[in-house]
Amino acid sequence: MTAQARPLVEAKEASSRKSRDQWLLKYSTLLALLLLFLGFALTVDRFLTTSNLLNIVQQISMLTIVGAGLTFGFAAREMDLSVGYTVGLSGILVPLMLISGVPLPIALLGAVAAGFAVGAINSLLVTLIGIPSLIATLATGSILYGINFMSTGGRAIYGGLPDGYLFLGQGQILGIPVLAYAMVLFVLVAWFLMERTIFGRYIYAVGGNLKAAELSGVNGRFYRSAALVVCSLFAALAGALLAARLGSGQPNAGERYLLDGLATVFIGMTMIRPGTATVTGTFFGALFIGVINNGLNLVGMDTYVQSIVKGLIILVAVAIVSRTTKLKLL
Amino acid sequence: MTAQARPLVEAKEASSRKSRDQWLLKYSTLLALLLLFLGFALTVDRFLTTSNLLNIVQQISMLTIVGAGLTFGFAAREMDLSVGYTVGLSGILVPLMLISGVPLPIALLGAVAAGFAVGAINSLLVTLIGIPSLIATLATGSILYGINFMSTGGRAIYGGLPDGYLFLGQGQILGIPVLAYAMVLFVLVAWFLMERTIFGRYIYAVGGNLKAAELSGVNGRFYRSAALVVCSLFAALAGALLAARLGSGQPNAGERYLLDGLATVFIGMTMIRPGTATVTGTFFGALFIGVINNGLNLVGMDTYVQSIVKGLIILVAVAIVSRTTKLKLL
Amino acid sequence: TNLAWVHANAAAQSEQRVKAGFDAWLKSSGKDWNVSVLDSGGSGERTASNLQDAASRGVDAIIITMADLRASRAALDAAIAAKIPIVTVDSGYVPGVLADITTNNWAMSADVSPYLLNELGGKGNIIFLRMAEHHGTRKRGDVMATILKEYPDIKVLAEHNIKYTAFFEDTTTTMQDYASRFGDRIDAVWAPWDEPAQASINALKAAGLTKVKVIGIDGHPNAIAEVCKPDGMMIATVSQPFEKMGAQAGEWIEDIVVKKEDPAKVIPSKTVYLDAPLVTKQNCKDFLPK
Amino acid sequence: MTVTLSDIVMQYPGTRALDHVDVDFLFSEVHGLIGENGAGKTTLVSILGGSRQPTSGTIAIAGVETALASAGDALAKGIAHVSQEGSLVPGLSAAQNILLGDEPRLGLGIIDARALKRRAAELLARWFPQVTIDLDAAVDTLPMADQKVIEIIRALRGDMRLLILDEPTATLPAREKENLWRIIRSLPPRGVGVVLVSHFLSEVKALSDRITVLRDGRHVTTLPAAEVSEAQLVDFMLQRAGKTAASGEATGAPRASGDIVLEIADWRVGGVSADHFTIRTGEIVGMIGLTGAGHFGFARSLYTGEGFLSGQTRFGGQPLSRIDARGMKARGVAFIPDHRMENSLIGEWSVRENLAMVHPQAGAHAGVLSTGKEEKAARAAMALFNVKAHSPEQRIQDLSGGNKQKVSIGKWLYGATERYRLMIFVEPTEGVDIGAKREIHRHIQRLAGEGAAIIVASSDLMEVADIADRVVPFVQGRAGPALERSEFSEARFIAAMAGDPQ
Ligand SMILES: Nc1ncnc2c1ncn2[C@@H]1O[C@H](COP(=O)(O)OP(=O)(O)OP(=O)(O)O)[C@@H](O)[C@H]1O
Ligand SMILES: Nc1ncnc2c1ncn2[C@@H]1O[C@H](COP(=O)(O)OP(=O)(O)OP(=O)(O)O)[C@@H](O)[C@H]1O
Ligand SMILES: [Mg+2]
Ligand SMILES: [Mg+2]
Repeated sequence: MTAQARPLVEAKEASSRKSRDQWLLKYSTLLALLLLFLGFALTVDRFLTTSNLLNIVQQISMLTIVGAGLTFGFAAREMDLSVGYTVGLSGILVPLMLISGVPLPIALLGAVAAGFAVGAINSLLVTLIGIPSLIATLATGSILYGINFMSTGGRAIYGGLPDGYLFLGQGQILGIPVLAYAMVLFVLVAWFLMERTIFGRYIYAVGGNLKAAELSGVNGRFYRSAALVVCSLFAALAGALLAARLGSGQPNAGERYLLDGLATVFIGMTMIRPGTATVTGTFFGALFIGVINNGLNLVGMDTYVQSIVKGLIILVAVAIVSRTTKLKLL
Repeated sequence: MTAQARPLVEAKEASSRKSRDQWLLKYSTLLALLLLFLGFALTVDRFLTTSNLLNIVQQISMLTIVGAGLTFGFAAREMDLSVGYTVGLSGILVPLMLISGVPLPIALLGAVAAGFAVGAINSLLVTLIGIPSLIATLATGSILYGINFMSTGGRAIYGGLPDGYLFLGQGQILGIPVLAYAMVLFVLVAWFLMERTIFGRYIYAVGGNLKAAELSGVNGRFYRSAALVVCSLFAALAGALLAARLGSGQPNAGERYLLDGLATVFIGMTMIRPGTATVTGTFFGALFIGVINNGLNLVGMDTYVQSIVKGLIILVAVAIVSRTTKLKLL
Repeated sequence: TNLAWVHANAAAQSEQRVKAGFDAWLKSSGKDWNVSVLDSGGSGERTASNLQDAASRGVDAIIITMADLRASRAALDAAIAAKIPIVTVDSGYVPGVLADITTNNWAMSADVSPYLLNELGGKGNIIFLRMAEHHGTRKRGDVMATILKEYPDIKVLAEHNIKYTAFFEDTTTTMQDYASRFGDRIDAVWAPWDEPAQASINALKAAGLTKVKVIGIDGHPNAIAEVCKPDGMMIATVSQPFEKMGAQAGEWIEDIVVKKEDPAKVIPSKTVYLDAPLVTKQNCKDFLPK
Repeated sequence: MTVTLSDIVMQYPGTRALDHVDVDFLFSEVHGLIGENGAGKTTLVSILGGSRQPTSGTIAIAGVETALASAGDALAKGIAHVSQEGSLVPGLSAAQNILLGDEPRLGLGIIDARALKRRAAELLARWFPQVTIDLDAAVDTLPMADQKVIEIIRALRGDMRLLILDEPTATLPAREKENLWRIIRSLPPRGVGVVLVSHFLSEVKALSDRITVLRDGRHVTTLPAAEVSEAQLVDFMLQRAGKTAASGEATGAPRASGDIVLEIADWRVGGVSADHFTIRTGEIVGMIGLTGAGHFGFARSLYTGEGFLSGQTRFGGQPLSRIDARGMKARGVAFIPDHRMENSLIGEWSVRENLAMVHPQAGAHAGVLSTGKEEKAARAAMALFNVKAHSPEQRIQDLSGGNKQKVSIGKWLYGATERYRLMIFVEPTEGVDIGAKREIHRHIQRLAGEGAAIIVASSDLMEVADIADRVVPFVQGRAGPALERSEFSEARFIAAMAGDPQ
C-alpha cells in the first residue's frame, strides 16, 4: 500500500506544480506586459495620467483593428500581405468621397464596400484559382499601391472634411476618445465571432487541418474566403478611422500596418493559447507595442535607441514561453 | 486478359499525358517569364540591347543574393524578417570602415563578420531559446534598425569611398558588370550547396519534417541555425555590394529587400519543384521581377501604373501552376 | 529646459542639417537643454503619436521638422491644447504654432529651373524626376511643370515619380533604364532634390553619358562639391540654409520660453522665409566649406 | 548484450505515462511490448529511441549507464526507431528518405546521387524482395503501406543492434506483413534485437522470445512468450483494473437488411473501376485488397467524389449528379478516414474541440458555443469509446495512438441526433488495443442494427471476417465479385486479393 501511495501523492503534487507552471507559461508574455506597465508607471512621470492612458488607447486603436482582422487570416492559415494598402485605399477613398459631398454614412459604407471588394478578390485568387495567399496578396498589394498613388497623384488629401468625420478620429464621448469605443467594438465582435460561434470554430478548423475539416463536412473554401474578407474589411475600416484621426487622407499612411499588424499577431500568439492566433492575444500584442512606444517616448529616449530597446523587450517577453513551449508559427 | 489489358494501356497513356502536363506545370511560371521576355523584346525598342540586358542583371543582382539566402531559410522552414536591416547594416558598416581608412579586403571581411554575427544571434534565439523565427527576427530587425540609424545619425554616407570598392558596384570586367559575376557566383554556390551536398539535403530535411530528420540522426538545431546564418551572411554581402553600387551608404537602403526578397522566393516556389523553395526558382523569381521593372520602365509607363501592371503580371504568371497544383507556402 | 524634437523622417539629410545647426547653436551659446529626438520615419501617424506623447510628457517646447502639418494638423491639437510653444521648420504654417521657418520652394524652383532650361539654349530633351509625397519637392515640380509650358522646344523624354522609401536605389535603377532607352538623346535631368540628382549622375556616368546637365535643390555639401568640379555634371543647385533654420528655431525658443518675451514681438511673421541662393559653377566657390 | 531501463518515470502535464518501470531488452531477442491504449508503450520506446527524455530513471547499455540525448544519439549507439506516427520527409524521394542521415558521398560533403539510388534499391531488394516501389517518387505520393516499408528500411540500413518497431503492422497489408515477420525473425540470430509493439497478440506471441506487459504506466510482467497463452496476455493487460475484455468474438449474426441505400454502376474513379455495387440498410460490407488495389481510394471516393471520372450513382433511390463531402454529409453519410492525424484530427486542438468538429451545434446554445455544454457532450463521447485522456481539454497530439483513433471515430457520434444512413470506415481499428477493437466492432454492429449501411475497408482481414456480411475484394484497381459470409476464410480472402477467381 505505502509503496503505491507514495507515487500517487507525488503525481498529485507534480501535477499541481505543473498546472501552475502551465498557467505561468500561458500568461508569461502578459505578465511581461504587466511588469512593463508597472515599471513605466513607477518610474515615468505622467505615464499614469488619464490623458496619457487614453493616448495609448487612441494610438493603438487602428493597429488593434487591423491586427484583429489579420487574426482571422492567421487562424485560417492565410496571410494577407495587402492589409497595409487596404488601409491606405479606404483612407483615401473616404476623404475623397466626403470632399466631393457624399454624406458620411454613405462614405463609410464606401469603406466597407472597398474592404469587401479587396477581400473578395483576394479570396477568389486564393480559394478559386488556388494562388497561395502569400503571393496573391503580395500582388494585390502592389496593385492597390498603384491605385492609391494614382488616384491622388501621390499627394495627401486635406481640408474640407466634415466635422462629423473628424469627430470619429479625434473626438471624445464622455471624456473617452471615439477611437477607443471603435476599437473595443471591433475587438468584442471579433472575439465573439472567433471564440463563441461555429463560424469562428470553423475558421480555426480550416487553419488547423484543412483536409480534416473538409472531410468533416466543413466548406473549406468558404471559411478561408471569409477569413480573407474579414482581414480586408477590418483594414478598410481602420483606414477610414486613420484618415479621420490624421484629418487627412495619405496614400502611404497604411504601409506600416502590415509589419506592425503582423507583430501584434505574433506577440499575441505567445499568450492565451500559445501557437494560436487569438483576438485577445492580438489585442494584448497591440497594447504591448503601444505601451512600449508611449513609455519610451515619455522617458524621452532617442528614437533609434527606442527601436533597439523595443526589440530587446520583445525578445525578453517571449523568451520564457518560448523556452518551455514548442511554438510553431510557420 | 483483355479486360486487364485495357486499363493498363490507358494508364500508360494517361501517365505520358500526365508527365507532359507535369512538365508544363513545373515550368509554367518560367514559360510566363519567357513570354514576357519575348513580348518586351518584340515590342520595346532597345530592350534587347546588350547594355540593357546587363542593366537588368545588375539591377537584380543584390536582390538575387538576398533571395538566395532567404531560400536557405525557407527550405529549413525558418523566416528571416531581419534581412532588410542586415543589408542596411553592412551597407553602412563597410563604407564607414573604408572611409576611416580600413583596407577593402578587411572591410569586406567586416561585412562577413557582421552577417555572421547577426545570423548567430538569430539562430541562438531561435534554436536555443526557442523563439519562433518570425518573432525573433522581427525583434532583431528592430534592433538593427536602431543600430543602423544611430551609427549614422540617420544620414547617408557619401564621398571618400575608394575606387576599388566602387568598382565592385559599378565597374565592368570584359564588358560585364562585376555585380553580374558576384551574382552568378552566389547563385552557383547556393545552388551547389542546396542541391548537391549533404548540408543542403539536411537543410531541406529539417524543413520538411524536423522530427523525421532528427530520427535519422540529423542535427536539427545545427541545420536550422546554419540556414539562418546563411540568410544573414548573404544579406550582409548584398548590402556591401549595394552600397558600392549606390556609391553611398544609406541606413534605410535595405528595407525594400525584405518584401522584394520574399517575393522572389515565393515566385520561385511556383516553379522547378512547386511548393519548395529552390535556388534556381529564386533566381528566376528575381529575374522575373527585374524584367518586369525594366521592361515597363523602357515602355515609359507611369510608376504607379507599373505597380498595378506588375501585380497583374505576377497573378497571371502563377495562375496556371496554382490552378493545377496544391501549392502550400505557409 | 525640456525640448522635444520631432523629425518627420530623420533619414533625410536636410533634417539632419537643421538639427546640426540647432546643436551648433546650443553649443556656441552654452545651453544645456535636454533635447529628446523623436523620429516619425516618414509616417504622418507616427508624427501624431510623437506629438501626443511629447504633450503628455509636458515638455517646455517642441520643434517639428519637415512634417506636412497641413496634411495632418490634427496631430498638433494635443500639444496646442497643452499650451506648449511649437516652432516648425519647413512644415507649412498651421494656426496654433508660433511660426514656420522655411525657404520658399516655389521660389527655389523658379530660380533653378529656368537656369537649367536656359543653359540648354531653350531646346533639348530632359528627364523630369518628381516626388509628390513631400510638399516641398511637390511644389518644386509643379513650378517646373509651369515653366516648361513656356519652353516649347524642350521635350520631356520621361517623367518619373521617385519611390520615397528607397529613393536612391529607385532613382539609380530608373536612370539606368532611361540611359538604355534614350541613350545620348538625354540632354538634362531635373531632380527635385540633390540626392536623386547624385544618383542620376552615377547611373549616367556608368552608361558613358557624361555630357548630361543635372540640377538639384538643397545645396548639400556633396552637391556643392559636385557643382564645383570642373567636369561635374551637376550644373546648379539651390543652397538652403538648413543650419540657419535650426539656429533660428533655437533663438526664438530661448526668447519666448526661457526669457518669457512676447511671441508677437519676437517673431516677424507666421511663415518666415530664409534666403536660398542659386549655386552655379560661377559662384560655387563661395559655398564650399571654408 | 542488453539495454536496461531502470526505475523510469515519465510525467506529462496531467498524466504519469510511466511509473517506475524496470525492463531490459536483449540484443539477441524479439521482445514484445503490449498493453492497452495509453498504457505507455510508445512513451517507453521513445525513451529507448532517444527521442524523449524521462523525468527520472536510468538507462544502461551493457551495464554502462548512459544517456540517450536525442534520436541521433541513440542511432549512433545502435538503436534505430520506427515510430508509431509516420515520420518521413515529404518532398524528398523514397531513396533519399531511406538514406537520410547516411548519404554516400563523393567527398567534401557532396552527395553521390547515383550511389544513393543504387544503395536504396539494394536495400529494398534485400529486405523486401517481393515489393516494388518507385524509389524516385516523392515519398509523400506513395501509398501508406509503401511509406511504412520505407521507414522500416531506413531503420534497417545501418549497423544497428536494436530495432524498435512501434506498431509497424497496424496498416500493413498481408504481403508486406509477412515480409516484415520474416525480417523480424532473421535479426536476432545476427545479434540484432527487436522491440515489437503491437496490438495483434497472435503476432506478438508468434514472433517474440519474451513479452513485457504494461498497464497504466506500470510494469506488470515480463515473461517468455512460450509460457503464456493469448488469453493470459489479455488478462495481464486488463488485470486488477477490474476491467474485462468484451467477451466473445463479435458475431456476424445476420441482421435484417432493408432498402438499398447506395447503388453505383460503371464507376471509374482515380485508378479504380467498379461495374456494380450496392449496399442496403443494416448491411456491413468489407473491402479488402493488396497495396494499390484501390479499396481505400474507392471507399473514400464514395464520400468525397475525389478522382471521379464516370459512372452512375443512386443514393436512397435518387440519382446523384455530384458527390462531395458536404453533400454526402448532409444526406446522412459519415466517413471515418485512415491516417487520422492527416485526415481527421487537429493536433493542437483539445479532445473536446475535435469531438465537436462534425456537429458543433450540439455544444451550442442558440447558436452560441458553450464550453460547458461541449464538455458535457465530450465526456459522454469519451465514455462511450473509453478514451483515455486526463481531461476533455487534453490536446489530441498528446494522446496515445489508439486513443486518437477513438476520438476520430467518436467525433462522428458526438452530437449526432439522427442516425446515419451510410457510414464508411477506413482502417477503423488502426492502432487500437484488442479490448477497444471489440468495442468498436460492437459499435459498428450496433449502428448497422439501427439501420445504417456500413462499409469497412481494412487491411486487417480478421477484422473484416469478424464483422462483415459480405466482402468485396479489389484487384489492381478493379472491384471483384463479392464473397458471402459463408465463403469467408483467410485463404479465400488472400486468393481473392491476388485475383484468383476461386
Ligand atoms: N506529450 C504528451 N503530453 C501529455 N500526455 C501525453 C503525451 N504523450 C503521451 N501522453 C499520455 O501518456 C500516456 C501513454 O501514452 P503512450 O503513447 O505511451 O501510450 P501507448 O501505450 O503507446 O498507447 P497506444 O497503444 O494507444 O499507442 C497516455 O495517457 C497519453 O495520453
Ligand atoms: N481519388 C483518387 N484520385 C486519383 N487516383 C486515385 C484516387 N484514389 C485512388 N487512386 C489511385 O488508385 C490506385 C489505388 O489507390 P488506393 O489508395 O485506393 O490504394 P490502396 O491499396 O488503398 O493504397 P493505400 O494502402 O496507400 O491506402 C492508386 O494508383 C491511386 O493513385
Ligand atoms: Mg503507442
Ligand atoms: Mg491499402
